[in-house]
Amino acid sequence: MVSDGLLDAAAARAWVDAFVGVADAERGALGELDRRSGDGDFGSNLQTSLTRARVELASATGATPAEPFALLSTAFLNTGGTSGPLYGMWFRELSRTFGEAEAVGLDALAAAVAAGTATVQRLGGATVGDKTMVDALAPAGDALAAAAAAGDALPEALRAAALAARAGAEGTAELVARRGRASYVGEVARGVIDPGAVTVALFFEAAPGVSAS
Amino acid sequence: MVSDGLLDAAAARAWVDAFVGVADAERGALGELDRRSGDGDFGSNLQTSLTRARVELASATGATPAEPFALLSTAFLNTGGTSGPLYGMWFRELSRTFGEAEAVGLDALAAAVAAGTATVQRLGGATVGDKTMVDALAPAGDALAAAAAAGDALPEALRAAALAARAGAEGTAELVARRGRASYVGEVARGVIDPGAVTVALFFEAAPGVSAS
Amino acid sequence: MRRQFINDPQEHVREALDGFERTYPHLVRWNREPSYVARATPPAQPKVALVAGGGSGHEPLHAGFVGSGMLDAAVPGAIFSSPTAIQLEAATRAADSGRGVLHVIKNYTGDVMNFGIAAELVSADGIEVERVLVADDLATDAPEGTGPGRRGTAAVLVVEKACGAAAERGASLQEVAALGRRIADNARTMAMALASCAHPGESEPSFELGPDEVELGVGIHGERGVARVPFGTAAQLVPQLVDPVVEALGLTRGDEVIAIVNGLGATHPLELSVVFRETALLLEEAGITIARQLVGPYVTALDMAGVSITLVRADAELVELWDAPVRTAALTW
Amino acid sequence: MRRQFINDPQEHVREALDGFERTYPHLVRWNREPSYVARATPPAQPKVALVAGGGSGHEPLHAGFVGSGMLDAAVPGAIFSSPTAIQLEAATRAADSGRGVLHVIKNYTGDVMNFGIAAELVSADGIEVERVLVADDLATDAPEGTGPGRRGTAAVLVVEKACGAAAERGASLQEVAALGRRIADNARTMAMALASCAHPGESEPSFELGPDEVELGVGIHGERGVARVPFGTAAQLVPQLVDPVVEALGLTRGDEVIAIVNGLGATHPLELSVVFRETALLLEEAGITIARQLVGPYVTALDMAGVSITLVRADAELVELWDAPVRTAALTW
Ligand SMILES: Nc1ncnc2c1ncn2[C@@H]1O[C@H](COP(=O)(O)OP(=O)(O)O)[C@@H](O)[C@H]1O
Ligand SMILES: Nc1ncnc2c1ncn2[C@@H]1O[C@H](COP(=O)(O)OP(=O)(O)O)[C@@H](O)[C@H]1O
Ligand SMILES: [Mg+2]
Ligand SMILES: [Mg+2]
Ligand SMILES: [Mg+2]
Ligand SMILES: [Mg+2]
Repeated sequence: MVSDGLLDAAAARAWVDAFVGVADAERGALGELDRRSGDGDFGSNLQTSLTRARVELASATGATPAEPFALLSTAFLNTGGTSGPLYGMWFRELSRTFGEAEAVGLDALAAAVAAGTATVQRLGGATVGDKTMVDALAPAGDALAAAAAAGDALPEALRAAALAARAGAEGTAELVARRGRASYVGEVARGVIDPGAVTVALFFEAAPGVSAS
Repeated sequence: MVSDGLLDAAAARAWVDAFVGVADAERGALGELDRRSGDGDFGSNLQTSLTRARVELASATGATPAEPFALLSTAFLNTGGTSGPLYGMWFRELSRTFGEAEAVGLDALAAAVAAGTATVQRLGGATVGDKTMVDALAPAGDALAAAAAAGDALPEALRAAALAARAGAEGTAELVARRGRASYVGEVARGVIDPGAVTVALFFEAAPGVSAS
Repeated sequence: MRRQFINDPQEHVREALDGFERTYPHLVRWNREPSYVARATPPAQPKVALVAGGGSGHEPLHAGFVGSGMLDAAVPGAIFSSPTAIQLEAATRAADSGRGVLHVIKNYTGDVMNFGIAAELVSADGIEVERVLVADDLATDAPEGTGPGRRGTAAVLVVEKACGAAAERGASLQEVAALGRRIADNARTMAMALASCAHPGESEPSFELGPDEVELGVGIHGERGVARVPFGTAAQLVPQLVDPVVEALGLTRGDEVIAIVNGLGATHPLELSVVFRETALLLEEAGITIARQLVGPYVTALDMAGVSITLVRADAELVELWDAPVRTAALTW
Repeated sequence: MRRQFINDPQEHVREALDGFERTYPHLVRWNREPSYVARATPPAQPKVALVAGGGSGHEPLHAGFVGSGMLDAAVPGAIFSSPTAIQLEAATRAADSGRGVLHVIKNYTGDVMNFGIAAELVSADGIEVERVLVADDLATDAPEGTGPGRRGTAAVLVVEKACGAAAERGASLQEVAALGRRIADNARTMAMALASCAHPGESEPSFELGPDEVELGVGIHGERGVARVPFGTAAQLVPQLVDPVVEALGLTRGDEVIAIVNGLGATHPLELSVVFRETALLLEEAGITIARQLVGPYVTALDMAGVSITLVRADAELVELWDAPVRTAALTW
């Protein structure tokens, strides 16, 4: 698991399963946020991805930590909307960075998240402050990088990332969207948290050892 | 003219001109009859034919009695609806029967009308009593044939034909249409004279010497 | 409320013909007076000529089918009314290359009469004319001799395509006519509308339907159909067109057909594909093979929302003629 | 009230694709999972492959243009929304015959992103991808960098046709891409609607117009346009589409264009011909030659009543590529 400072295949799978579970439980609330700030389809886009993720994960071999992220990636890339492909590419960078390793450490995780967020920014063109998932991805990545530099243990680092992601997501309430469908509603969405960013927080909060703490 | 028992080119032309004039004057009333018993387009169909007839007649050479009927035929054949082509073919048989003759007598006229009416019946499939133009054409033709057999003079014969056509037209009021658009309204049109038959009466009434008498 | 791109309603058909000629100058030539559409280039060899015509408002029918392998001339009347005998006469004369002319006529009183007159006018000059009367619309089926008979609709396409191919190969007028009659005898159509059409320049549709009503057995002139049936899914509606046609033709397991799923004007390609799929599934289940198919707006009723389904009993000869090359505005292979 | 031939709205696109494949089995093959349409028969020689895609509801675009001389694959999303990256990836892989793949993309955020992702996914395996971004819709013109830029609409047809011809002749990926970009740079479109469209399964159109209003600058998704102008005759309306396009392209006397008069769905062929005639008269007057033209419903917005007019600056090379043989469901010559 993560006790020895490494994320192994089982831990990665547990993380992904936990995320799928909590995201599914929250999709109604997330859809409601998109109804208030975007075009309202976030919930159904998410559901499509998660349903497919369950199917994909059912045939996993459990060989590497990369695998469940790769399967999640495929599931999200199979979905329409803006969030699906961006999450899909983000998860893809995780799996690519992990490669064939049987277990990965904090350095690899920090590098993976940084690569994923860079890809999301390149493809979506959003920067921090645009009221998108990037507002949660970037601080989470920064927290991991800082923890890695400080030599922190993996569980601690994940907790820090989760807190940073949640704070970033909460902060989107005060922003006006400049990317995605939410940008068309402008001021109306001020005060509404960005569902894409919340989902990122849910992901890090589902990491092994985070919510257990 | 018709005084010597023959219809010459000038008389034929006068007949056609008189018909065009009176039919044009009556087209509003005729259209109204079709509105009550058919689909209401008889007036505008007639107008189209008469307008074109005037154009065609303007370039006539005046060489034969056949010519104005041939031009009238073309004008009517150029028109839509049911009445246009049937009148067109009726006038065509007149001009064909007259051929190149410089003047035609009662025998030729009776034969021409019989041929024209036969063509109308063949093409339209109507018989006497179907509440169509045939109800005026047939008795007019019979009157001409009877006059020819009796050795009557041409003007007399034309008067008899006009009277027969008018009586036939009036008689259509009591009939229920079995051909053409009027057949779709059935009983509703009982009491309404058939406009196509009235127009035939107008034609014979426009013959040289008829209304002058 | 319906609105159209139109200038003067009286000039609509003529302006459209002008635009059509400008669109397909390599295929067609519009004779302005009298009005008919002919091939831009006459056939290289004398052949039996095919002339079709009828009211306008059904485009691409018939002008869209003028070209090699199909029609030699198309004669458009005013919206929904027969062309005149003079137009038909002129087109027939122009199309004749010495081997006679086949008139392909949709069964409407005015069309039948005017084509008949045109045949009479040209026969005076020794031009031989035969006719094929297409009367495929089941909705207007009635015992022989009790009325004008079934209307002619989309089956005309199969007659024009197959006879066009036969003519191109040098068949005689009698052969082409016999072929056309055989096809017409073996073709039936049924149509339904979800919304009526409006005449150019008029804003009101020719009939109104309630939200749960479908007009069954509509023709192609905005006239009412023969029944109103409940609206439903494609799977519920399509059998109401296919089943009566299968029955009328007496089709049974092992038979082959050419199928036309025809849009009446405003029905979208996605819908037509869905309707064709339902048709194919029904016929599959009945063991009837769709040898060839045509799916699209080929015989329209202005902007009517609806479809017609035509089945034509097919044999190897018909399929082979169907596959022969054709090069027209609306059909090319 | 709008109604359609439809079963389950969720399955509408897939059922239509099934029907489409059944209609054109000799031309296309529908890959069910992930969903894309490919040629029934792969090209005999390795060549640059063309893949286009986008939301459904615009049929015949793009699946109707799959076939020799044009697209190798078309990737349909749900109604009015981008196909997924996985679909695009699979189509790109399937289409590649070793000489690289050109992505023809209409400029919409989702399309651009998903095509971009697909390119990234396949490039990991050494498949070379270039893209042509088509952004012709003048209505959404705005200064560089202030938004997503002009939408892509009917100009995509000219890109697909000409690039398809060049690819068929063995041009390299870079050459085909450069050609496509040059065409896209020289193409502009303007559209107007007389009535909006309704999503499959929905009875209400996406916007309502008064009897005297026309929606100017509509896109192809039922979205509102940029202005409402008074309804009028075709002669009054058409210049409002043609003039801005002529100006935006800087066309002057002596120039040549390819013109597309495109029906948005429910506009009848007679109307389209009348609109093309007005277009031709306007350009004639301006001394601009229409070298080639296409008139019909090629890029639709479901059952919207309206037209778009596209002009593409043409030269001898483009005209020659335009004339090259093509064999697809919606375009064959
Ligand atoms: N350009 C972008 N870059 C990054 N994230 C974005 C972008 N646009 C939108 N998002 C994220 O996607 C979420 C909306 O996703 P979704 O509803 O699936 O797509 P859409 O906005 O196309 O309807 C937003 O909450 C936001 O977090
Ligand atoms: N089958 C027919 N045979 C002879 N005359 C007919 C026939 N059908 C209609 N008519 C005549 O045509 C007239 C109607 O002509 P018109 O209004 O031009 O044509 P439509 O009936 O097609 O609208 C009727 O008044 C009748 O005299
Ligand atoms: Mg959304
Ligand atoms: Mg969305
Ligand atoms: Mg009438
Ligand atoms: Mg009438």
